[in-house]
Amino acid sequence: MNSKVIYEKSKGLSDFHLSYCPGCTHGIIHKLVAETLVDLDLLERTVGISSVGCSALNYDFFSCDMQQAAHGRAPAVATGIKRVRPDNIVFTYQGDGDLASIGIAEAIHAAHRGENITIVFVNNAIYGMTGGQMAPTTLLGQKTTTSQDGRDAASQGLPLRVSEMMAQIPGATYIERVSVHDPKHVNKAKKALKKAFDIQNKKLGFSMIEFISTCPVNWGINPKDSVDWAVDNMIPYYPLGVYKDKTVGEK
Amino acid sequence: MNSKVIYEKSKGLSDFHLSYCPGCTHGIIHKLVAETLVDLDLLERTVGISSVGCSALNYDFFSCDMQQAAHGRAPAVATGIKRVRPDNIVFTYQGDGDLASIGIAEAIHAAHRGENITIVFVNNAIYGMTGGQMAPTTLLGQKTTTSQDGRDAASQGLPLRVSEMMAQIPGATYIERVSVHDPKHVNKAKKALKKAFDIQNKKLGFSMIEFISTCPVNWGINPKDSVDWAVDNMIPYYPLGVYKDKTVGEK
Amino acid sequence: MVNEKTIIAGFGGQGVMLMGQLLSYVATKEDLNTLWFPSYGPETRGGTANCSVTISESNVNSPVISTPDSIIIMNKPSLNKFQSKLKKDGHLLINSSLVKGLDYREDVNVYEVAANDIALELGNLKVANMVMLGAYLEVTKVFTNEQIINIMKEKFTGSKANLIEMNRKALEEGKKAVRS
Amino acid sequence: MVNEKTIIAGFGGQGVMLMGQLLSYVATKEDLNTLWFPSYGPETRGGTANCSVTISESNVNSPVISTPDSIIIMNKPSLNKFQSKLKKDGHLLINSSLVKGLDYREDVNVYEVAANDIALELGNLKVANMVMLGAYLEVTKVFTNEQIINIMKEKFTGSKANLIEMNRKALEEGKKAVRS
Amino acid sequence: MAKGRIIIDLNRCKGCNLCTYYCPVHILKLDETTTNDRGYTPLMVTEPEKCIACAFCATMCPDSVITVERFVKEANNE
Amino acid sequence: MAKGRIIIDLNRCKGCNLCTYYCPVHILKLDETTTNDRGYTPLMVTEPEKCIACAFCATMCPDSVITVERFVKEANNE
Amino acid sequence: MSKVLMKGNEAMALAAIKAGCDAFYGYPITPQNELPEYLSKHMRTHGRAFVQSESEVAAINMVYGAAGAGARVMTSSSSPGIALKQEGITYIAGAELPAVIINVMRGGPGLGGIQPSQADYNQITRGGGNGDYSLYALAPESLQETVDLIKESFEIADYFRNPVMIAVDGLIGQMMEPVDVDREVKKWDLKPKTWAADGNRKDHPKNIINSLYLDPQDLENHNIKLQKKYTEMKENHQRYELINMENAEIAIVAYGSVARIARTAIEILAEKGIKAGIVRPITIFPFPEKAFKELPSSVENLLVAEMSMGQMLQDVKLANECRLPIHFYGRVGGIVPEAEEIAQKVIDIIGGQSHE
Amino acid sequence: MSKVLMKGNEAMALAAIKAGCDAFYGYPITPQNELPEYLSKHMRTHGRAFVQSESEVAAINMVYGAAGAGARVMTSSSSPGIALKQEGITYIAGAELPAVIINVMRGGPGLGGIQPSQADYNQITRGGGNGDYSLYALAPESLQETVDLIKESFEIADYFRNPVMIAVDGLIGQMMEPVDVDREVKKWDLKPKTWAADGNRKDHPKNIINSLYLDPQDLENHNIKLQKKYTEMKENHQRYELINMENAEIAIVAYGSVARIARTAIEILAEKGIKAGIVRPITIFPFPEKAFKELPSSVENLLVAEMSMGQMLQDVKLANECRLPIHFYGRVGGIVPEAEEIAQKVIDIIGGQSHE
Ligand SMILES: Cc1ncc(C[n+]2csc(CCOP(=O)(O)OP(=O)(O)O)c2C)c(N)n1
Ligand SMILES: Cc1ncc(C[n+]2csc(CCOP(=O)(O)OP(=O)(O)O)c2C)c(N)n1
Ligand code: SF4
Ligand code: SF4
Ligand code: SF4
Ligand code: SF4
Ligand code: SF4
Ligand code: SF4
Ligand SMILES: [Mg+2]
Ligand SMILES: [Mg+2]
Repeated sequence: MNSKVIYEKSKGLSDFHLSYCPGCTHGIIHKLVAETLVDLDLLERTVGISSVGCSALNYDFFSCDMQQAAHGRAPAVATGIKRVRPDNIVFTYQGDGDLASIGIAEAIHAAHRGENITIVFVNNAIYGMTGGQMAPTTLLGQKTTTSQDGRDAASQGLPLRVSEMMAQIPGATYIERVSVHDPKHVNKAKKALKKAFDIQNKKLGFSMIEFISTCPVNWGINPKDSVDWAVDNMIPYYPLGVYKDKTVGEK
Repeated sequence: MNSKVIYEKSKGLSDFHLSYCPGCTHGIIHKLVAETLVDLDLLERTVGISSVGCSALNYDFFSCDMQQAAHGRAPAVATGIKRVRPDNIVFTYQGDGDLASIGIAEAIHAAHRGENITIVFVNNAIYGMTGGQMAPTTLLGQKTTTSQDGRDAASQGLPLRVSEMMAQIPGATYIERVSVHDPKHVNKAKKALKKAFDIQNKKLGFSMIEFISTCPVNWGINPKDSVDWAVDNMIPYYPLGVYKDKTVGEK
Repeated sequence: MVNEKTIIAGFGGQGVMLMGQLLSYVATKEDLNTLWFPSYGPETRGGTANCSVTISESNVNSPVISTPDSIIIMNKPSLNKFQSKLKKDGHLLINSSLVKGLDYREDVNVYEVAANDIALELGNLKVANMVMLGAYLEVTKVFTNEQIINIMKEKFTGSKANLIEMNRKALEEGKKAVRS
Repeated sequence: MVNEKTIIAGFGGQGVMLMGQLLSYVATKEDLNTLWFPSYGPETRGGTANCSVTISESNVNSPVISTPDSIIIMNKPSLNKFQSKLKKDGHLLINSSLVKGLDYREDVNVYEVAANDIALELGNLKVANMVMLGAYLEVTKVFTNEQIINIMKEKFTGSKANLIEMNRKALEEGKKAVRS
Repeated sequence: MAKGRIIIDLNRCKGCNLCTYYCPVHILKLDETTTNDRGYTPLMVTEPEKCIACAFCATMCPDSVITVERFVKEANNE
Repeated sequence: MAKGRIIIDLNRCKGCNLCTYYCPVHILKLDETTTNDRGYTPLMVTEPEKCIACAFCATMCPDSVITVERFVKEANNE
Repeated sequence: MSKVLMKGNEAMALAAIKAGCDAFYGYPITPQNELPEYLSKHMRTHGRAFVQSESEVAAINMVYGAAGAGARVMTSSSSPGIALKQEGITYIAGAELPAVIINVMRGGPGLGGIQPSQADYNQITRGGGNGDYSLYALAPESLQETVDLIKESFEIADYFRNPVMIAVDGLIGQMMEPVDVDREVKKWDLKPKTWAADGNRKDHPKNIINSLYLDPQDLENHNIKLQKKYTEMKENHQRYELINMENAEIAIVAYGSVARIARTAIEILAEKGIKAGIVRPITIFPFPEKAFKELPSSVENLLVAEMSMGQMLQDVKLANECRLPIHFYGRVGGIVPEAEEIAQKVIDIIGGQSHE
Repeated sequence: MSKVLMKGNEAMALAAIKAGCDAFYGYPITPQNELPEYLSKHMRTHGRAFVQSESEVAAINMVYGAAGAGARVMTSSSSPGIALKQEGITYIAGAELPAVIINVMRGGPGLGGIQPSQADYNQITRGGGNGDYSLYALAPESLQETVDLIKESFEIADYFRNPVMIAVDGLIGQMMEPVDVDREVKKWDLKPKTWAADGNRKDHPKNIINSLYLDPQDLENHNIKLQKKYTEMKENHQRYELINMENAEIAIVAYGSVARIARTAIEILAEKGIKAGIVRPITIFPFPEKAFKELPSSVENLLVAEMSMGQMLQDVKLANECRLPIHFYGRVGGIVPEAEEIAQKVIDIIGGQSHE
């Protein structure tokens, strides 16, 4: 009997071992980005921007050109590149600390200017890299090293919904929130990424895909339970779906 | 015949002459803030934050304690104060360059944390202080010194609607957009301010009042025509109204 | 050898900066060295403004003029600020429409020009600066009116071009005001 | 005079840091000077980790231990990294469950302890570190098991308190492993 | 008859003309015959007797130049 | 009969157990008898013959450890 | 009080609480995370303020706000985070506000690494922000000294109305040592903060906190006033320690962790019969120039040892005033020099092998 | 080409266009606004990129991006804006990217004022960001020199793969002078940017732009490599001018606008029979130490004149190596010293009236 490879490591990924903890869904998201760039045949003219977070080292993981950006500033770096290389594909890969906290201004203004870039936004409701501090997206009651009794609305506010907020920006073209908690959603997430990169390739403007992701280590639960926790706790507060799509005629 | 004073310079203002250009509506907004603080009897325990913009010098104009903040950082300064003086009233006074451009992160995160402060946001669709550069709120086609052929969507994006965006922040309590283009609207604007400061006084959280304002000098039209220009051009794109009011039971 | 150092001072909006720039433009055209430098008062808006212009055949060094050869004073506060700097026997040109009732130094040449009044007569208050500039040219002879007008023709395009005739008249009236 | 310099090295997750900290806690309690210092490998996640512990009656100066008196090696990469630093006649304690087939220096005292295996026998792989610590205490005699257990009682509260008994056994087994 | 009157703090006025536009009875204009200490052409009232004390002018003045008084008839006329 | 098979890149595996959970036919588990070069307990297949080549395991593996092959019947059976 | 074993970052946090710090505003960054983490838990129980800000920029501006309102306030970060705070720091200095800023230095430039370093010496002592201003900068070598100086730094900041920088490296942040957190520290003679814009108009007339002076003469006067303060620091508040200087042939100049390592180095050298001393700057601004005037005539060489490419060298050269030959030994990027390396360098120098 | 009268800010903008600057990213701030304003209009017509960024922080990170992609890129700002860029600048230096940064200095600290100043000397020459890095920093005195140096600075930046800072003050930004914008400047020997992460994988293997080195040994090696570059700058690329030095009794050390004022001062002094020369640093990093070795023996005193509280003094002291007495004259906060003041200071010194 002969056989056909139906799934293998993407050519969009290098041979480096990913630096993520076992079972961290950052890895799944990396695969999707890599596969999408390969599928759309964009890899050779893509520049990716690593941000600061657990994914800081992913300049080694993607097999396209990469720049490592200062914490929160990836969309500015992407703007800098895209404006001088308008025919390239430029994406940023940013965590929720990076994008929603220190870098919210840069994300908003890239959208505001309608920069023709794609943001891959990984929301794991925590600062993974620095050991589990509270993020703007940390849920109420969630324990982190800087909300040790659980996030408390009175002193720490209510979790920020980034896609909802960014969808209000007139300059943004496409914003969707996805999850990678099972194969079906992984495939849906990939479709979203494809749409985003396709929009960029067609020069239709700014796109952002928000991924609900896990942090088994800092959440203190195993990888599978982490996925379940994301489904049970994060998705209700961060509903999946398309938040903005100017390509279907919406203003 | 006797007489009764029905309108006079507010005690909330010092005797300094305002540094604004003739007919600039910054002055009207100052009066409203001052009057509101007096009416609600808050002046003695208020700290105001001057930002960087034409209003940078207003630490001299209000008769309460004042701090001058770095460009865009007034909400952070306000947070710093309010957290150590929770019983004081703390407000920021910020232009659209200050708040919507360099300071958008600080504004968003003050709202996100639900800081119990009030932001007075003066949107005049331009950088007044520095000589008329484009602001995030500059309208499409509007000429400024950095959009000399008029703001162009393709390279400069679509104008940012700040109140709409901030209304999406779960932590914010009250957000309204007002205008001061005639006595009726001035009075409405004052009501909005009163509501905002009242919310703060009752410790109900974050409030922001966005004012549609003019910049006769950098718009290059006289004060009255400026007011008309604001009505004809700004208000259609920046509709007046309450964008968020958690005090009426909305989530 | 040409070596003229002039300070021009007034309210923001009186066209003080332009007067100086025109001189520097002409100087550049004539292949002279020149340096124009503006200064605004501490008031953010509607305050005082002044500029320094040096025109010289040799290199211009310090951009700051400590001892001007001439000063053109367009409003009251400027007189107090700059009069003392003027070199002995220098030219003090005063917009006497606005500067009234003040004392002048005795060791300098004073020229009072009712520039605002003259400009209003010409039909546009805005050209008061050109009236003063005309007076200045008459006194110092650095350049001719024609040289100024030629530069204006280069620089003023579009709607501003229509104003050139008015400016020519203003320069002329200024000259007259000090000639008489 | 007590003056013990120890380096403990292994994978992140093997409890290497805790071993060192426990020694420093006891030292502090005994009014000795002590300094504990951690170091993580360049890998962000799941890489190697080590800590240095100095216990001394006199002041502790350099936090960096150039020539340790003892080293506790919990995994293969650490042996290569630290073996050469050990002082002549120093103690080299090896977790021989994981470190196999490598060469040891001849001028030091080598103690092989199958810590993982012993821990698994005790029912919890996690206490492999305590097995090694027990062995270390037996060899160096800096402190007694009891001193370590007392500190654990102070520091381990809540659910962790239940593990103390297991740790006591692990320490004991570690001692035995090098005694025999 | 005037319902009230306005008092103008001349040196604060910047001659911006906003108040004049909003006065419903059109009795305000700039006094072109003079300039104030800061070089501005200040406000003047043309027909004070027409003032209805609506305070629109004062409300719209950015520089708090205008004080508005309303005449009140007293019970016992002192 | 197996519809396909998976190939495990043992040294990339981190033993996270995600794939095992998603395998619809429950034929994946960690091989507790060994550790790979980086200290992890790697994946193994218990009953390869049950594999339906759904690629769920590979899809969910964060570390691209798993290659999935589907068996194809050829027209002329070489 | 008896000593407790604490991690540097936590000891620093506790020291701030003991000093009456009213508020902490900061943003996570390695290797100082245990500091805000500790405070996130403990400030609230003490009724104090803790905010994890959205960024370092926000943090330092929150500090500016609280300091202006008269509170005792602290922030901490590590090298790139401190770079982001430069505008805020110059505002705080310009507005003459007291604040304590901790920099747990790591390797640079850029994102660099996360291991210990002293490569922010210039950033700290020359001011990375705009304008003529200085921070009072303390560089302790042990946890006990760190705790003591942090406690005193709130007093110093209030006294000078100036930001105080605590310059430590990742070693001090991460190490554990026994400390007595209740040791008495010097109390400075402090006046009530009548200048604070604290929204308390019943007690005082309107207060303004500001660094804007549009009139150049005002700004020059303001600068002259600031400069007097820095001169006062330089003249009367240099701090340093001279170690083992009697008959020393060479003085090692080292601060912070490197000074500790140098202590071991001079022991090694003593065993070899070489007499080496240490000049240990405790303030790096003002730099302890006076220490160099006090060196015994036996000292024939200076060796500057740093975890940087030689940033302190300039200050040593200036203080030395061309008297003694100066040598340099530096390790960077997170590599901590070993005592043996420093000792060897001394041996090379004395044997005439090395010239900077 | 004939000269045209231009405002400094606009001349700088045009110089960048002439130098083939592909992109400008900046945020408005006085007194440099005409620079971005000019470019907002003219970059597009040249098919180049112009973005008014949301902040200085964004601007410098856009510069980082474009530089990493191999473009010639520039930003400009003024003092507090430069303070905000410190993190971005250290990243650019750390990742070894070429970029041109203009600082049109104004008075500080904090918001300060908007008048001319040189109070960012430390910020520029000592690096306000974290880590061991340096900028190549040029300080022209006239518009012609500014234009020439900006044009060359793109070459220098590319050559060293290092940011170049153009340090001018508000005077140069605001003044108008005739300039020839087409004057030839030195072309440096440049290699193709094969290192650029420009998304052009057809020409080269994958490129990475990065300043993160988690392994301390890698980071130390990287630092040693960087340091070699700075040493090369110091050894071979100091720039300065010695003016009127023959038989001079005193040398005035001054850069930028102050050097021009000093030129007038020495004329005034010459009239009084006093021979004064000028040491004019053109690079402030590397500081022109060599100039001081070339001073004639007639020079008996040095006078440092600056628009700061004396930030350049340290470099002069270091370069002077304790040879000559050093005096200082500084004005700050936007006050520009007059030639007469400097001349008077010289007279006082020569008469023995002044000691720093
Ligand atoms: C200017 C600056 N501030 C702070 C840090 C420290 N830091 C590194 S990663 C990180 C947060 C990462 O969290 P997130 O973006 O959510 O990514 P994750 O690790 O969760 O994927 C922080 C605060 C830094 N490197 N630089
Ligand atoms: C860090 C920093 N960047 C830039 C500036 C320059 N600046 C001063 S005011 C201003 C914009 C003001 O515009 P806006 O906030 O809209 O206020 P307006 O003057 O229009 O009322 C800018 C960019 C500054 N002072 N500080
Ligand atoms: S710390 Fe969390 S987010 Fe980071 S790699 Fe580990 S599991 Fe993933
Ligand atoms: S510049 Fe514009 S906003 Fe500023 S004071 Fe003048 S009119 Fe008002
Ligand atoms: S109060 Fe009313 S009627 Fe009287 S002047 Fe003012 S606007 Fe006119
Ligand atoms: S609105 Fe006020 S400032 Fe304007 S003209 Fe009227 S009184 Fe004067
Ligand atoms: S391909 Fe499907 S059936 Fe086969 S091992 Fe993977 S998950 Fe199980
Ligand atoms: S999901 Fe991947 S890494 Fe995790 S156990 Fe399975 S094969 Fe190994
Ligand atoms: Mg995260
Ligand atoms: Mg504005």
